[in-house]
Amino acid sequence: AGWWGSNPSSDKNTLNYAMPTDIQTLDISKATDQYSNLVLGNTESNLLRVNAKGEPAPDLAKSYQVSDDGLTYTVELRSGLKWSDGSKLTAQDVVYSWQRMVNPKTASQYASLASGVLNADDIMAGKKDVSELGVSASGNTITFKLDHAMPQFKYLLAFANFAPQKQAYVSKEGDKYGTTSEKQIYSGAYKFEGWNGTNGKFKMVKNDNYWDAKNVKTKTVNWQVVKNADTALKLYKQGKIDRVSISNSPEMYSANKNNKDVKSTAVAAATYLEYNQANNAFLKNEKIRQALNLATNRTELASQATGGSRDAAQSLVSKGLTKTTTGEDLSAYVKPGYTYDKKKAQELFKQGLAEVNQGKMKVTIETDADAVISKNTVDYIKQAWESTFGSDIEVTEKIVPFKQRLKDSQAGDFDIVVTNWNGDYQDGSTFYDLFASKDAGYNQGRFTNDAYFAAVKKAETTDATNASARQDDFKDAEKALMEEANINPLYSWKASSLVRSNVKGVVESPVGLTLDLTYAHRK
Amino acid sequence: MARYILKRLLILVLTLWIVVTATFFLMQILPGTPYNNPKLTASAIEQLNATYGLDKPVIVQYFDYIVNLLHGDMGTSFQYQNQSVSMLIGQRLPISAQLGVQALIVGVLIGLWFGAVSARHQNEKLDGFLGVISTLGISTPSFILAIVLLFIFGYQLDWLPVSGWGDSFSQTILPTLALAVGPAAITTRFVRSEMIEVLHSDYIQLARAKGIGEGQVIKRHAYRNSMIPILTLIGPMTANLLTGSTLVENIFSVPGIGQQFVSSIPTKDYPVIMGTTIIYALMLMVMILITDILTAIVDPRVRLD
Amino acid sequence: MQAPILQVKNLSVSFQTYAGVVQAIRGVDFDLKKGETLAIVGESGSGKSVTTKTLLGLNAPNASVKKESQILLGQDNLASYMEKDWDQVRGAKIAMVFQDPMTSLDPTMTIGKQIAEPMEKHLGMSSKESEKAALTLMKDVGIPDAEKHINDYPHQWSGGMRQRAVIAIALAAEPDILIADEPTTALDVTIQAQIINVIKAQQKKRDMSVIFITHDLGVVANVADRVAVMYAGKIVEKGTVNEIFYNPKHPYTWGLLSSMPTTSTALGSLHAIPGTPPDLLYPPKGDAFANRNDYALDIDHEKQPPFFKVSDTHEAATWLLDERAPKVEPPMEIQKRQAYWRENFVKEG
Amino acid sequence: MQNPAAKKQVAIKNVTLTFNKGKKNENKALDNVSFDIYEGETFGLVGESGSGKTTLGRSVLKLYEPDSGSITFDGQEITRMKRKELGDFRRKAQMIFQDPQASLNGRLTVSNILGEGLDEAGYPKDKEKRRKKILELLEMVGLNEDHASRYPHEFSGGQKQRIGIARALAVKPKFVIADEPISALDVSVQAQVVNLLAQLQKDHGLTYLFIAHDLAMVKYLSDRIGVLHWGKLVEIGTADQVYHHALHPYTKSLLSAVPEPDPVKEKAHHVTSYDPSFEKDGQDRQMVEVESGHFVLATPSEAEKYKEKQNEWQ
Amino acid sequence: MEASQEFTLVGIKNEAATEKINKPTLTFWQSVWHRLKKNKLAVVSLYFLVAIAIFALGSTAVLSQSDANQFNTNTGAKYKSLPPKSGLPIPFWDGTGTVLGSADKVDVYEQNDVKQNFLLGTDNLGRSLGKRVTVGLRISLFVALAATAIDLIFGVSYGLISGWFGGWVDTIMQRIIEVISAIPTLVVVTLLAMLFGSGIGSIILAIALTNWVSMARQVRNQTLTLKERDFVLAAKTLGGSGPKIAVKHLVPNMAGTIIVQVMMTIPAAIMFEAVLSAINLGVKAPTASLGTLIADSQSMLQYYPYQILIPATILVLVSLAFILLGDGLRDAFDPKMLDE
Ligand SMILES: Nc1ncnc2c1ncn2[C@@H]1O[C@H](COP(=O)(O)OP(=O)(O)OP(=O)(O)O)[C@@H](O)[C@H]1O
Ligand SMILES: Nc1ncnc2c1ncn2[C@@H]1O[C@H](COP(=O)(O)OP(=O)(O)OP(=O)(O)O)[C@@H](O)[C@H]1O
Ligand SMILES: [Mg+2]
Ligand SMILES: [Mg+2]
Repeated sequence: AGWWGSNPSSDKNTLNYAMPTDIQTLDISKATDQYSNLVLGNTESNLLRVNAKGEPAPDLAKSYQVSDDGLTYTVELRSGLKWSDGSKLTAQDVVYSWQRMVNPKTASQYASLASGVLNADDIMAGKKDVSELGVSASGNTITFKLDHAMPQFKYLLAFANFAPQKQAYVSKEGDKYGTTSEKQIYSGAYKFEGWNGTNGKFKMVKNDNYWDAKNVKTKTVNWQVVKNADTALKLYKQGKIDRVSISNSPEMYSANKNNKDVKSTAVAAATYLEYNQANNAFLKNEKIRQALNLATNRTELASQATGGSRDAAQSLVSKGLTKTTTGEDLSAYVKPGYTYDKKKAQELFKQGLAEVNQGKMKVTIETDADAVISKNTVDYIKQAWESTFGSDIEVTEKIVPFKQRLKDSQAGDFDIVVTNWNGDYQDGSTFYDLFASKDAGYNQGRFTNDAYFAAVKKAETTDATNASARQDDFKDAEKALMEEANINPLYSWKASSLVRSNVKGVVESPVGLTLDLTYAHRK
Repeated sequence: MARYILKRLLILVLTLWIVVTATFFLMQILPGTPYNNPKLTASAIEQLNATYGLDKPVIVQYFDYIVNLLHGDMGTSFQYQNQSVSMLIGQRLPISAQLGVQALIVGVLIGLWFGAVSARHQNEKLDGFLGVISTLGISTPSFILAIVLLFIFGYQLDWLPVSGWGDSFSQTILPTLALAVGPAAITTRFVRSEMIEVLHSDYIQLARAKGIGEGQVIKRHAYRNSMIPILTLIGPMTANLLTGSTLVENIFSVPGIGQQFVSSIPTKDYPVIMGTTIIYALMLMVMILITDILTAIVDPRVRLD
Repeated sequence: MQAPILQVKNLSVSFQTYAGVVQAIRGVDFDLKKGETLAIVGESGSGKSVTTKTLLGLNAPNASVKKESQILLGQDNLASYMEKDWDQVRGAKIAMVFQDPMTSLDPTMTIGKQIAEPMEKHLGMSSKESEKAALTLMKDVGIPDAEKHINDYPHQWSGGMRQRAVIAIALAAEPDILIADEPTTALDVTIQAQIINVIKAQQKKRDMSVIFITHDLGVVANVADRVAVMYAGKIVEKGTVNEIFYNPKHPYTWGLLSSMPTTSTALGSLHAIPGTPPDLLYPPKGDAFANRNDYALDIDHEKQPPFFKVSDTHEAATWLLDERAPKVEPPMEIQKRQAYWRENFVKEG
Repeated sequence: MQNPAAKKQVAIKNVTLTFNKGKKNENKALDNVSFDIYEGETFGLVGESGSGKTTLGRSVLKLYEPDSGSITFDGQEITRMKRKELGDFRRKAQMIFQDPQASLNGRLTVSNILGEGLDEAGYPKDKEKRRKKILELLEMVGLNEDHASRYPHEFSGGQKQRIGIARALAVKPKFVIADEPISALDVSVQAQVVNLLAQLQKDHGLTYLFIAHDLAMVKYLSDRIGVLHWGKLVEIGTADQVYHHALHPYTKSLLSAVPEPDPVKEKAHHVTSYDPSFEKDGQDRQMVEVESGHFVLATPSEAEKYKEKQNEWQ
Repeated sequence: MEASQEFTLVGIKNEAATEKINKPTLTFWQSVWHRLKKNKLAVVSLYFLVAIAIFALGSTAVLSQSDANQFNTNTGAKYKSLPPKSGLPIPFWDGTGTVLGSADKVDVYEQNDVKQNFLLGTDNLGRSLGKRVTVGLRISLFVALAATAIDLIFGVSYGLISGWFGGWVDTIMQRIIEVISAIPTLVVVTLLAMLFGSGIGSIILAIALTNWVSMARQVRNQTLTLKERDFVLAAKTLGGSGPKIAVKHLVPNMAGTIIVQVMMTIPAAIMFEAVLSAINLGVKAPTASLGTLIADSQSMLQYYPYQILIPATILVLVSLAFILLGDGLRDAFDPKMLDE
């Protein structure tokens, strides 16, 4: 190391980071990918900001109140807020951003997140005007009116896509809005600079107009796009970047997991198999599904196929998403007891096959081709099941591009599909709502499980404002899910990274803004 | 000459139109929507389709596309929201072009040198050695070579930077090398056989009979005659470079057009796919046209008509 | 008598090929005097080209010249020359005109430059001088409007014109010897006549010696002072042009002369040499011509004949000239020619 | 020499043929050519390279389509032949090619090459019969059984040419076009082939269109000779008429350029040069019969001059 | 008296001998083989390819495709990524390697308590790399040969038709070729592969559809020259029909061109299969081809280089052999050296 420049890992004023893909847009309403959101999250501020404890705390907001029925949120802005160009940041900017998000003309792919705010769905469908959205400003106060209680709503107030936008600026830039770092103004701790729309080197520079600028210690955060994970690792080892993910491949994880800089954080993501219970005769059979679940050795899977870079699943909800009222990890609290039992699996499978009476079970398992791990996973499952059930089963792998998998899943055009679900906020419902009913958008296997549906419904309605009752509802839901073997949870994600030990104050979250550098600095 | 070029340009435009049409309709058959978000609902997709005009009949979309294309507008990327395809390509093309041109120049120069040496030492050890080397160069796909170079010079020896573009010239060395080996190998083989043929020709015999010395014979007569046909190779080599660069750019994280093409395939970002295809086809055809014109300029026998 | 300017003694050349060793030239002797034209005739593959290319050291890389071969140009033995020595000879002392004018010129260089090249090299001319000299030379070999065409490229010219250009190149450095290897075979008879005239005129003007290779006896009759007849890598008969045409001694020469119809040959009376030439990969042990020779003696099939002297200037390699050999009647056509010989030449001599 | 009662085998009338018509490199290879070939004769065709000899020969065999004019064979117009008639015609008219190397498919053995002709002639497939027939053909051209299983590249030029002749003879043709059959051959074997052609004509009553560069050979072999220049026939006559009493300046120049293997004559030889520019003076020229059977391309006034000259000789 | 007997006139002793050919008869293929033999590299390549072919074919009897996908799902990481072990003390082939995360060289087999020796090691799921490479080679060769066969049939027919008919038929057919070759092959191949979905069939089709162009071009050019050759005219004057002449005269005389072209197409197809795999359009997992083996182990380069270097080397060697053989054949078929 050191051949190509000095070691930057000791400069107190700067931090250096890398991201694995290009940024796609700086349009606040349109950003969908993790890294555009990462940039926006660090350069734009929202009403709230998730703190190190995982709780939304006031940022642009001075304070906020929730009505008892959970249907009205009232937020008061700090005074004297400014955009990076020096202009005033007002409550109207917040309202505009929400309106812009749901405006069909904007064509935001994330518009549905606002669903639940009064009239949002109708506006998105073009039935009502944006001005009728349940978000309004008066003076320094913004009022949100909801259709129904949404325990997760406070997280939306911290969500990058809802950060304030200045209408005058947006309309001035028109088509060019958010296409380069020059075509955006910033309300966060940093201003974004040096991005021309496609390049891979840019930086965040301290925003002196940020309300809390005096507590922002870092002057510059340098960023570069490094697509090759091995390259990024090398850059870390050369001291050129301060953080690098090692979960990219099982080998990379194994090779570095003992490094003293390793830091693992939860990721609100889980991988599970969906069984198509609508049109596959075998998978309609509960015994067969149970047998398949029992034949899945999740610990071995996590170790062999992911090399330990993922944790074996114990429930649908991912590990580390959020805590229960007693401070326990939700996933540990709700776990229904998935096990590996080869004998019982074989037994159940025999019975199931007899019930179906269509001879050998031929089944296709579909996944997308994005990562080595996905491929390893289906290879493992195929081998595991075939070695458990012998010639009674024939598993075919179908590895398709991401888009194709999405389409097949949504159209129900699959037997078994490997689904990776990334939660949107730190609440169990981000997982349980997936299968809220037989026709719920993400119940792609189209299963019916009345006990489960009832439990989830209860959590969203009766118990919406009662946290401890809700977590018990979730526990019931998990149990119902396991009993009927509607899905097969495989593993829960975690992000393992090497992190420069002299960098302090970074806030990492399992969802949303995964890396918050607002108060990050080098010691 | 002017008429010829005009005629060729007309054919070029016609071919381009067929290419555009073919890819456009091919795109329509491909599965999936161009939106990236798994969280989109069916109604939201409908909404989006309406916004992007994807709900119109295909034929109307096609004509819209052609009309826009004639105005130099290749549409807006789905993946890079709001970014116009022309801008995306405009920013990335120079990078790929630099890489491609560097590789082509390095490759062709090496090839000319090796080929000439090989031909002059025909059937000697050196010739055999260069022959094996160049064959090896042809039989190694550039992405495998890229991986090997990366492994040796990047990871093991730590001599050269392993990724990126635009910070230092040293970053361009490995990707250029990975791409240059193909052209170098092809040129070597071609120059060798061409030169051997020329050295056996009657006019070289006559030149030798003049007594101007073997060096002069080679310099004044053999070189030029065996170099001219190399021009015809540039077209196909450009095509190979385009293919190779997509993967090589990916491996070395070069933010070029090839990398973008590869990433636009799984996301079905078809404005980008189409734009890239058009640009590729255009570059290829222009390259062939240029080499044809160059050939006519340097070779007195060739007349354009 | 004048000493010859070139003497070839016992020249043997063989080629290494995939199939084996081809003994293309098997002991050739001849000499060339100043200002004379020696014609070499013989059928395809008999070694005419190899012989002359050897004189310029231009043989293919797979050729090897036997050690005892001698090519004496003045005092120098060219047969022992190394590659670098040849440059003094080529173009300057011996120059060559090749058979096919369509392919003999560099297609990418102007004709003027190609003519000027040997002048610059051997006569030390500047490029200006050489251009002027090239122009003069072009006029000499009968290129009309030379000024207009000096910067033309070869493809713009017809075959006859190109052959003139090739001749101009050969003459450029004022060589002592000009070798013309079938310079007219690829051309029409009318153009052939013109080219022959050009060569003859230039030879006279420059007092050059010419080796003229052809397989057309008509051309030989026109250009030659002396003639060497080759067969299967050897010279079988040599003599002055009249001796060869009117008093030939070798049955192969007989065959050649009588297989060409003249305007008066009646249908059905044309003599044909039977069979095909030998394969030089497997040279026969006796006379190579024996198994096509109606006049072959038993010994011809066993032993190669030596040269027998007919006159000071005339030799032939055939056992028929041995005193032990039976008298034979040559073909009718030859008898006619010999009659003409006796009438017109013997008396004078 | 010419027997007026003899039957016309081939009649060529006003044939014009243009290559690459309408393109930049348009080339009028034949321009209003007319002449007849009588049964049993040898018609010699001479002219410089590119004058259209090959084109003419191939047109007669229906390998090229003329733009205008007619070619009849045995009274039948060949351009209008139907499939079956064409099959018959193919068997009656055959060709011998200039380059013996190129005219034989190097991938076939001699017996296969000859067999192809037999197939087309509908010869029975019986193996033994076929072998005998092939042997017969080989012997006809002076080759033997040994050669039947060999490939063309193993033969010398003269032998190859004789194989080509045997192939043509396999279908028992009546009319043979020999397109420079000897110009690629060595002097010593040219006579073999020429003698063979003469012999075959005698034995089988063949009619020849003999195309050659070598005027001496043409004279030796032909009954009548036509001289072609730039796609136009400039002179036709018996061999003697054309040779000894050439009238057209082109014919004269051509004859004067032919070298003779006779040093005394040759050294005194004078070549007449020919200025072709008058051919392009725009005047209309027709074939004029200056003497029985002797035609020259001329304007009426030129014709008068030619006739005068003709009379002088007589 | 002996001497006078020698001088008796005997003429041509043996009539037949005048036309006798001394050389032994060599068929076209014999003479090609004869010349090919002079090119050592080509001969070595030929033997190598024959060996590879025998190996690939022979292995089908003992090793099925699914055998190569087998591994034990319940042994944790025990069999994962074992280095090649020959059982002999050969460096780099003795089962020693570093365990990820440490720098020491150890006998990984011993450490993991593995009794079996894997000649080429195992992959990241613990599957035998030897088996996977064997099957991969088989599949890659199959893909290449099948694609080339389609190519051959289609390209040759296309070229023959275009060249033989000439005129406007030729013009149109050539324009089509021009359009196709104006689109870079990668674009065509990816679009096609996306259209057909991944899998052996579609890869074969995608490769074949892009590669036939150069075959068609070559065949057309050959047809154009050959159809003017005298022996074709001779066949015409004998009354042969178009297709008959094509089969009997044209194709055999193009054999050299076609074979050389095939020798170039096969490695191109093998490489394209690999390129397709590298962008996830390769054969269906878990089936291995050389391409997927290379693509899938790209991330392994730093950790277990043998996993990518072994299939890559085999791919390069096979391509190399085909190209060298092609070179040899081209010289062996050289018309300048043939027929004389
Ligand atoms: N490079 C070579 N390798 C092998 N054999 C050769 C080579 N060059 C010439 N020969 C052989 O040498 C012999 C003499 O060839 P040469 O060219 O001198 O004949 P030639 O008399 O000039 O014939 P032509 O009239 O055809 O020009 C021939 O048998 C020929 O095959
Ligand atoms: N297939 C063809 N396409 C275009 N032009 C042709 C073709 N064949 C011949 N020509 C041209 O037609 C003219 C007559 O050619 P042809 O071959 O008939 O002459 P030739 O008298 O046989 O000449 P040679 O003595 O050289 O054989 C020439 O200018 C030639 O270039
Ligand atoms: Mg010669
Ligand atoms: Mg001709």
